[in-house]
Amino acid sequence: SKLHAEEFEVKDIRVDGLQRVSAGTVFSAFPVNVGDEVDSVRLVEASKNLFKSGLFTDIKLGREDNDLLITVVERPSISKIEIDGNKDISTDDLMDGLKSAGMYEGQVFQRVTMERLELEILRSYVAQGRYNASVDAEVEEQPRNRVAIKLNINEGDVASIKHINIVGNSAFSDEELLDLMELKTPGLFSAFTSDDKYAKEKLSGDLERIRSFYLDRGYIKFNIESTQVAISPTKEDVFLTLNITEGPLYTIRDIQLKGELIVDEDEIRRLVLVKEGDTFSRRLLTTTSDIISRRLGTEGYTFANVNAIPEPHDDNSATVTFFVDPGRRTYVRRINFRGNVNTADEVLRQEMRQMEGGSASTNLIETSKSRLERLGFFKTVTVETPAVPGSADQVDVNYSVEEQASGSLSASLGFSQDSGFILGFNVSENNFFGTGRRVSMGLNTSKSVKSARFSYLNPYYTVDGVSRGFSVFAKETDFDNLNTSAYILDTIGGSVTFGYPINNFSRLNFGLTATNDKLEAGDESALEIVDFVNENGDNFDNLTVDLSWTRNTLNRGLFATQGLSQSFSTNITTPQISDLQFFKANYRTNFYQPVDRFHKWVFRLRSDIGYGDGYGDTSELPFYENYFAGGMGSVRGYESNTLGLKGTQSPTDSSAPRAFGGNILIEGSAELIFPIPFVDDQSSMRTALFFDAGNVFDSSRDYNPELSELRMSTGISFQWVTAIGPLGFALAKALNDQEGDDTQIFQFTLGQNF
Amino acid sequence: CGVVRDRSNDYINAERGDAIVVPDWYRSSAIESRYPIPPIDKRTSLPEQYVLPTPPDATITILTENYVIEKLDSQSWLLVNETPGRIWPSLDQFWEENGVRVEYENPRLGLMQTEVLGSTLLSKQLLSRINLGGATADRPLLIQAKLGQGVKRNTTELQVRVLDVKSGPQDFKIWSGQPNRRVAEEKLLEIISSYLENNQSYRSYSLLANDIGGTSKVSLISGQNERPYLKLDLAFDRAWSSATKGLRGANIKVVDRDRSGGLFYIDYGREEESEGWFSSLFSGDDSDRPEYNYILRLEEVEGAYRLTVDKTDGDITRLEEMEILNLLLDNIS
Amino acid sequence: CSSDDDEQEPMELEDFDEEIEVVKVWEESVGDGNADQYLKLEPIIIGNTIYAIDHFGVLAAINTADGEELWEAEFDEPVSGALGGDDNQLYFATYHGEIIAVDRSGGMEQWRVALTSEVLSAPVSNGRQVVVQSIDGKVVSLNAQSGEMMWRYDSNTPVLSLRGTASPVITDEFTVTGFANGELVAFQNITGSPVWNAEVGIPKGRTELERLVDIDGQPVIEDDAVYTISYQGKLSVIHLPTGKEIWSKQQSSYTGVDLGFGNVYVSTSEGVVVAYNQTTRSEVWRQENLKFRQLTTPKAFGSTTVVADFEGYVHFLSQIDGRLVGRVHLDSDGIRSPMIISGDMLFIYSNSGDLAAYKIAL
Amino acid sequence: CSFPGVYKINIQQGNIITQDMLDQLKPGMNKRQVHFVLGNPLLDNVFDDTVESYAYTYQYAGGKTKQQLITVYFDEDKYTHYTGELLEDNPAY
Amino acid sequence: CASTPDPELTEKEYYDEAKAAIDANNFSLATKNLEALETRYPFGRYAEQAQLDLIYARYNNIDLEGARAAADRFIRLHPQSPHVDYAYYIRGIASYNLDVGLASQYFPAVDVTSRDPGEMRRAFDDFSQLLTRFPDSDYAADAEQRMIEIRNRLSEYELHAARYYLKREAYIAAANRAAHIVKSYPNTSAVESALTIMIETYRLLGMESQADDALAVLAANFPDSDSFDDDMKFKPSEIQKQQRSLLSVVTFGWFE
Repeated sequence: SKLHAEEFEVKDIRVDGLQRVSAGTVFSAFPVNVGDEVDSVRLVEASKNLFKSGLFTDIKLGREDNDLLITVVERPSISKIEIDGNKDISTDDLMDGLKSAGMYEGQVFQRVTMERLELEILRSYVAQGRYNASVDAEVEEQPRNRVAIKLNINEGDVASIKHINIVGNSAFSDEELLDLMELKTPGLFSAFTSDDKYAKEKLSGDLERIRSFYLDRGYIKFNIESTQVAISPTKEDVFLTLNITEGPLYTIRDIQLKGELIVDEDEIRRLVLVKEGDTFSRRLLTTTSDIISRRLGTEGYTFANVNAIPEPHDDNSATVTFFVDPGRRTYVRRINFRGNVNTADEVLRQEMRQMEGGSASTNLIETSKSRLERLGFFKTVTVETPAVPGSADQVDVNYSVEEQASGSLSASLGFSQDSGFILGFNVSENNFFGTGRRVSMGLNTSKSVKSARFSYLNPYYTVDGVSRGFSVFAKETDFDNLNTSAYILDTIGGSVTFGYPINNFSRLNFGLTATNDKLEAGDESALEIVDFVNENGDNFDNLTVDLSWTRNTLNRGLFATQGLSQSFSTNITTPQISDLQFFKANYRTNFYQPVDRFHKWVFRLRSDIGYGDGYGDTSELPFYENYFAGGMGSVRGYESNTLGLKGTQSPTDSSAPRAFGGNILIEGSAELIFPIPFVDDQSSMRTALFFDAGNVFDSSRDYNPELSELRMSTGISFQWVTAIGPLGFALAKALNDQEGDDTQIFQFTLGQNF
Repeated sequence: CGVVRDRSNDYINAERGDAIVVPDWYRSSAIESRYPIPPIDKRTSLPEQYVLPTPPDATITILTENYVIEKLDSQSWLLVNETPGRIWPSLDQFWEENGVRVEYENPRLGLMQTEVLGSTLLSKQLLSRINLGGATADRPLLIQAKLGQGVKRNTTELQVRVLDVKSGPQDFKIWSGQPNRRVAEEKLLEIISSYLENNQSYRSYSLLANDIGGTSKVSLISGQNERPYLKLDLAFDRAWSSATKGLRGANIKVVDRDRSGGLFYIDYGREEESEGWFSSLFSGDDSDRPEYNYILRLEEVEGAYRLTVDKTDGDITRLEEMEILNLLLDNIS
Repeated sequence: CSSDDDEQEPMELEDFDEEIEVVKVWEESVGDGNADQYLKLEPIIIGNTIYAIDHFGVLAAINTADGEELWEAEFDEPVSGALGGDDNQLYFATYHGEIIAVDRSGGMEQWRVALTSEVLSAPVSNGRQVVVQSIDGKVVSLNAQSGEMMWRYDSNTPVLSLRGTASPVITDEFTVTGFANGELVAFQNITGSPVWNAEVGIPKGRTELERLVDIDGQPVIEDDAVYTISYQGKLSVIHLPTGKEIWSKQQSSYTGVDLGFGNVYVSTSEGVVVAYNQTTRSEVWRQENLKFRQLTTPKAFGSTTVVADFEGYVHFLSQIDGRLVGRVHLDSDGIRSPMIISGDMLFIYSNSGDLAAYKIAL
Repeated sequence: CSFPGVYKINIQQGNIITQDMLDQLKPGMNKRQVHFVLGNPLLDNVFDDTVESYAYTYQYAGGKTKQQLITVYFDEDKYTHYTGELLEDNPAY
Repeated sequence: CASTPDPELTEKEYYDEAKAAIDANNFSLATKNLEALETRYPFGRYAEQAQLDLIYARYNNIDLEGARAAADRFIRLHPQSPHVDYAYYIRGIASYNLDVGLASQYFPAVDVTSRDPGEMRRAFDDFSQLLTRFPDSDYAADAEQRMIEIRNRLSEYELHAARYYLKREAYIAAANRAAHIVKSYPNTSAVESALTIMIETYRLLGMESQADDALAVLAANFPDSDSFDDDMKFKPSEIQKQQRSLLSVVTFGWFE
C-alpha cells in the first residue's frame, strides 16, 4: 500500500501500533480529517506535527484505497528511576532535575533527553571541581513497553587547590589579597570547611572581592588581566594564577551633583561620605548613593535611583559625579499581609507607620518591618513593594510573615523530696488567640508554695499604643525549703498598669499595686527576720506606685541580634497609706552587636542593677523584698537564689544557713552567640558562650558591693523555643566560688525566656 | 457553653448577597466581582454534618472478561471491552481473513454488509462453520454486522444478521431489528468473539468509527474547506465566561471586550515593548502601535456557540487561527 | 556498590636481568631542587659547564667532567621557570612574573623585566634575543643585552589547562613553541610575526577535562622538521619552513619527545614509553611496565632510551625493542625535570636538588 | 516640668498637588494626560467617572487634620476644569 | 546493597488490598498499595480508579498536600474521565482546609475573618473550575456554598482593614478599602457597611457628590439598613472619634 503522489479524498483514517496512547490523542495531533483532499506534501506535514507530540519513535503512512493507514511505534514509558553513587548532590535534587526535564516515572522515555541530562549532571560536578567524576545511565528494557533507568554516578574526589599565585600586585602583599579569598590552599580546617576545594562560583566571588578591595582603596584603573586555572596530570591538584594590573592610586578632585535633588543641595552634600582629597573608594560612593536614594525615599520618591560615576584624570585625581534621578513621587495603594493565619490583621496593621493612600516612604516601610519583628510573634518578616500594574506612581506594600509560638504553656506534675507533690498549670501567651493581647495565668500547688495569678495587658488600648493592663495574684510561700532562710509569707494583691509611647522607641509606664503581706517567722527563721518582725510587725498593707521608662531598639522580639534595650523602673510605697515605707529601683540593659554580616556571630552584654531601701519609719528594705542572685537568668553556675549573705542562724536551727538576699543587686553577663554547626534552620535555637558575674549585697549589714565579692562563672548555654515554650540549658563553671557557695554545673529552665 | 464549638460546618449558612443595583444614570462598569461564582445546574441540599464524599467507583465499568456474548430474549450481541473505533478495523480484518468482501459500509452508523457468501473457498468454509454449508450452499446469503457504543464507557456491542437474498447485485439493506437465522448468527458471534480474543495484538483504530456515539462539550472543528472554530456546546454566558477563563489561562492580554457584541480585542504574540514611563513621556500619549492585533468573535450557530479569531490588519493565516484556538482549547475550563 | 575502577594506580617495578652497567660519575647537591612545588627546573649545559637553579634561587655552575663547583649565587626569588642561556648570559623566571638575566661568569644580575604572568618553562636565547613564554599564553621576545621588548604574541588559552607550559625552541630564523590550546606556532625571530600555525591537539569531548589539549613539552627540531606532541591529541611532525604536517599519530603526552637511532621516543600520559620509526612512521616498540609512574621526557642516550619516574628511578630501555636493560635510583622524592645529555654523559637534577652525572660503562 | 505626652505619629493621606502641576492642565486633555501631570488619583471613584477627586489630608501628631480637595471635571473623557485651592504647604510626612 | 523490593503483586491484587485498607480506615496502608499499583501498572485498567482512590486515601491520611497533588495528576491524566469532577472537588477541599488552625476551628471567639485566609483563595479557584466545567456535578452545590463563605470572608477581611483606618483617622485609606469592597466584592455581606463608610468618609473629605451617589446606591440596595432612621435620613455610625488622650485612658473615660 505504497503512498501514491497524487491527491485522494480520505474516507477513513486507521491507526495501528497503539498500546498505551489513546487514539484520540493521535487523531487530534494529526491535522487531517475524514473527507479531506490530501496529497503527499500535506501528509508529510501532518505526520511531522504528530511526531512533535514526542510520543512516538516512528510514524509510517500507508494507504488502502481511500483509507489512510498510520502505523506508529510508541516510545516506552519509564517504570523506575534509580540513582546511586551520588553523595555531593542529593538524590532529591537529581530527581527534581530529571523531573523538570520531563523524566519521571510514568513519563515517555526519550533517549536524547537522557543524554542531555547525563551531560548536565557531569557538568555540575565539574563545576564543583570534581574533575574525574563520571555519569552513565543504564536503560533496561521491561515488559509492557517500559524501561527502568539506573543512573551510576562516580563522583571521584574534588581536586584540591595546591597553589594560588597573584602576579602584578605591589600596593598590597600576597597574604593580604589571599586572605580576602574564600578559596584557600589546604589548611588546618580544610577537612571541615573544604575551602581548599576548587569551585568556579567561589573563584568568581573571590575575583569580585579582590576587585572591590582595590576599588575601595583608590585604584580606579585596577583590572584583572587574566586568570589561569590549571590541573595536574593526576587531576588531584588545582593551580590558580591571577594576573592583575593595579594602576595608579586616585584621590578625589571634586564632587558634583546632577539631576533633580528634590531636597536642597547642601543637605544632600552633607550626606556625601567622601570629600576632596580623600582617596577614591567605590564602597563609600555606593554607600553614599544608597543614603541619598533612601533620603529621597523618605520624601516619597521610592523609585529614586542615584549612581556615582568617577571620571579619572591623568593627574591621578578623579571627579565624582552623583547622577540623581528621583523618578516619580510614589504613593502606597494597599498594604497586604500574607501568612498571618493565626494573628489578626489589626495586630499587624497597628504596627504600620506607613499609611495606605499616603506618600510612600522607604524608611516608614522599613520601620514598620522592624516593628513587626520586634513583636516577637514572627520567625521571619519580609517586605516587597511591587508597582501597581497600570499606574506609574502607585505601589503596593506586601509583608509576608511566618508565625512562631509566642508564649509558653506548661503543666507540671512532679514530686521532690523537699516540696512534696508539685502540681502546676501555667500558660502565658503574648499573642492571645492572635489578638495581640498578653494574657498569662498560673495555678501552682506544692508543699512549699501555693499560688494563683492572672494578668492581662492590651498593648493597643488606643490606636497610638497607649496600653492598659491589670493583674491579680495570691501566694502562700513556706520559704524554709526553697534554700532561702525559713519563714512563711502569704501575699495577696492586684495591680493596674498603663503605658504609652513617648517616641518611636521609648515608652513610659506607670501603675498602682495594692498588696497585703502576712509574715510568720518560724523558730528556724534567721535572726534578721525575727528582728524585722519585732520591729515592723507581721502584717502589712502596701500601695506601691510603679514608674518605669523603657527604650527598645532591638531588631527582633525573640533572639535579637542587634540593638539595645534598657529599662529603668522604680516602685515606691505611698507614705501615709502603706504600713511599710520602702522603694526599689532597677536599671536593666540588654545590648546586641552582630560580628559578621549575616548576624550568625553576635556579641551580647546584659546588666541588671537594683537598689532598695526603706525610708521614713521603715529602716531598711523588707527582707522578703530582697533581691536574689544566682542560677539561670542571673549568675549561672551557682544554685538559684543562693548568692549573697546567709541569714544568721537561730541557735535552735540545726540545718545549714540559708541565703537571705540583699537590698543591692549587681549582675551582668557577656555572651558570644555562635551558629550551631551542621544545623541549617536555627531560627528557633540559640547557643552562646557566656561569662556571668554578679552578687547581692546588703547595706544594712554593711556587706557593701566590692568587685572581688562578685561571683563569676563561664560556660555554654543553649536555648530552644518550642511550641510549649522556651527551654534553656546551661553548662557553667563557677570561677571564683568561695567556701559556702553552692555551685551547679548543669542547670535548665522551662517556660522562662530571658 | 458555646466557647468551644466545631465551626467547620458554619459555611452552610453563609448567604450569597445579591448583585448591587446601580441607579441607571451611574456608570456601573467599575463594579465587577473579582470572585465570580459560576452558576450550577444541580442544586442539592447540604447535610448539617459534612462528610468527605468517597470516590465514585469506576471499576464497575471494568468488565470481568473482555469478550462476552449476552442474550436477551431473542436478541443476542457480543459485548467487547474496547472502543468501537478499535473493533471496526478488526472486523474488517476478520472478513478479509475469511475471504469475504465488504460491499457496503457506513461507519457513522457502525453498519457493514458483506457480499453474497460462498464466492471463495474460505467463505464456503465460514458458511459450513456456521452450519449453513453443504445442502443449503446454493441459496445466496450475506451478513450484516452492526457496531454500537456499549452501555459502559469504552465498550462496544456487536450484532450480526445472516440474510437470505435473491441472487444478483444487492443493495445496502436496512438493518432489521429482529434476528433472521438465530442459530447461525449466534454461532457467527462466537467465531468473531474468539477471533477478536486471539488477535488482541492487532490494535488498529479507525477515526470514523471512533465517533460512534458521544462527543465532548468543547471541541476544535477544523474542517478542510471552512475556517477553524471552537465549538462551545454551552449557553451564551457559560461560553462567554469559559472564553474569558481560557484567555486568562493562556495569559493572552485582553485589551478590551464588548460583551453584548461577543467580541474580545486581544494583543497576542507581540514582543512586550517596554511600557515604562519613559516611552509614554516621549512618544506622546497615543503610541503608534494599535492596542490590539486580533479580535475573537463569539456567535451562535445552530444552537451552539462558535468562537472564531480574526486579525485587525491583513487577513489571518490558518496557522495563526489554529495556534490561538488550540491555545484557548487547552486552557478553556 | 559500584566498584571503583582502580584507575591510574602506578605499576610495581618488576626485576629484570641487567645488561648494561651504569656508573655515577659525580653527584652534587644544588639547593632544594623543585622543593615541594610542581615545577620542572631543568639545568642547562653551555660549553663544559652545567648550570642548575633551585626554587629558592640557589644557582650553581659546575664543571660537567668532574662535578667541581665553579661558582654559586643566591637570589632571594621564588624561581618557577627553568634556566635558559647563551654564550654570555643565563636567564630564569619567577612566580612574580619577572625574567632575570645574569652573567654566565659569576651570576651577576644584568637586567630584570616584568612579564604579564607566571613563567613555568625555560626562556631560550640565541645570543641576540631571549624568548620566554608565560602561562597566560603570551610569548615575549626581549633583546638579550638590554632586556628591551622586541615583540609579543598572545594566544587564546582555554578555560582549563594542564599545569606547565612548553618552552620555545629557537633557530637562526624561527622560534617555534606549543600552546595550551594545542597549537604549534612558528614566529619570525626579528619581527615576531607568526609564520604558520599547526593544530596538533584538537579539543573534543563534553567537559573541560576531555577538551584538554596542552602542548607542554619543548618541540624538537631536526633537519627542517619539528617534532611535538600534545595531551589527548597527536604526535605531530611538522615541516619547519611551511608548517605542513608531514605525519602524525594519535597519541597523548604532557612531556616532550626525543629523537635517536632513527626513532621518535614518547612517554605517554599513561606512562607507556613508545618508539615510532621516523621513516616508516610505524610503532617500533612499546614498554608497558612503567604505567602511571609519571614518567619524564624520554632521552636517547648511547644505545639506550632513558626515562625517570616519580619515585626517583632512572630506567634504561634498549633502543631496539624497549626492553629494560638498566636501572639506577637517585632520589626517592622523584625526578620531574627533563634530563640532559652531553657527549657520553647523562645529567639528572632531582626534585629535592641532587644533581648527578652518569655514564654507561662500555 | 513638661511631662512628655503620648507620641502620636503624623498621618499623611492623598495626592500632593503643586501649583505648577495645576498650571499644566489644559482643557481637552484626556484622562491619561491628566494622570500623567497630576499623578493617579488615590481616591477610587466607583459610581461617577466624570469627576476625579485629588484629596489631601495631613494630621500632625494626632491633632487637627488639615484638608485640601482638588476636584477635576471631565466631559466625555475630556478635561474641562478643576475646583478647590491648595494649602500653603503640604508636607509628605 | 540494592534493597530487596517487596514482591510484585498483580494489578487486581494491589487494588483489592487497597480497597480493603480503605474500608478498614487504614489509609496509610491504602496509600502504599495505591502508589505501588500506579508505578507498576501506570496504564493498567485499574490505573484510573487507583488514582481516584489515592486522592481520598491521602486526604484521610491527613496529607492534604499529597491529596492535592494526586488530584492534579488525575486531572492531567484523565481530563475526559466522567469522575474528574471528584478530583477538582477534593483538590478544592484540600486547599480549603490546609491553613485552618486549631484555634480558628474550635473557638468561635476567634474572628477568623480578620486572619489571612491563606490557601482558601486557591480553594476558590479550584471550586470555580469545578463549577464551570461540571455545573451538573453532585459536588457542585457544596463547592458553591463554600465559595460563598470564602468570598464573604475575603470581603469581611477588607472591612476589618477599613474599620482600622477609621480608628486610625486615615480616612482616604478607609474610603479606598470600602470602595474596593463595593467594586470587587459586590455581592457579599460587607457591601452594606462599605457603602456606609464611603458615605461618611466622603462627607468628611468634602466630596459631597460622591457621598450622595453612595447614599443613593445604599438606599437602592439596602432600604431597611439600620443606617436609616424611620424617615430614611442617614445616621452616621461608622466613624466614632476614639478617646485617645492619656487622661481618658487612665480615668477609664470619665475625664477627657
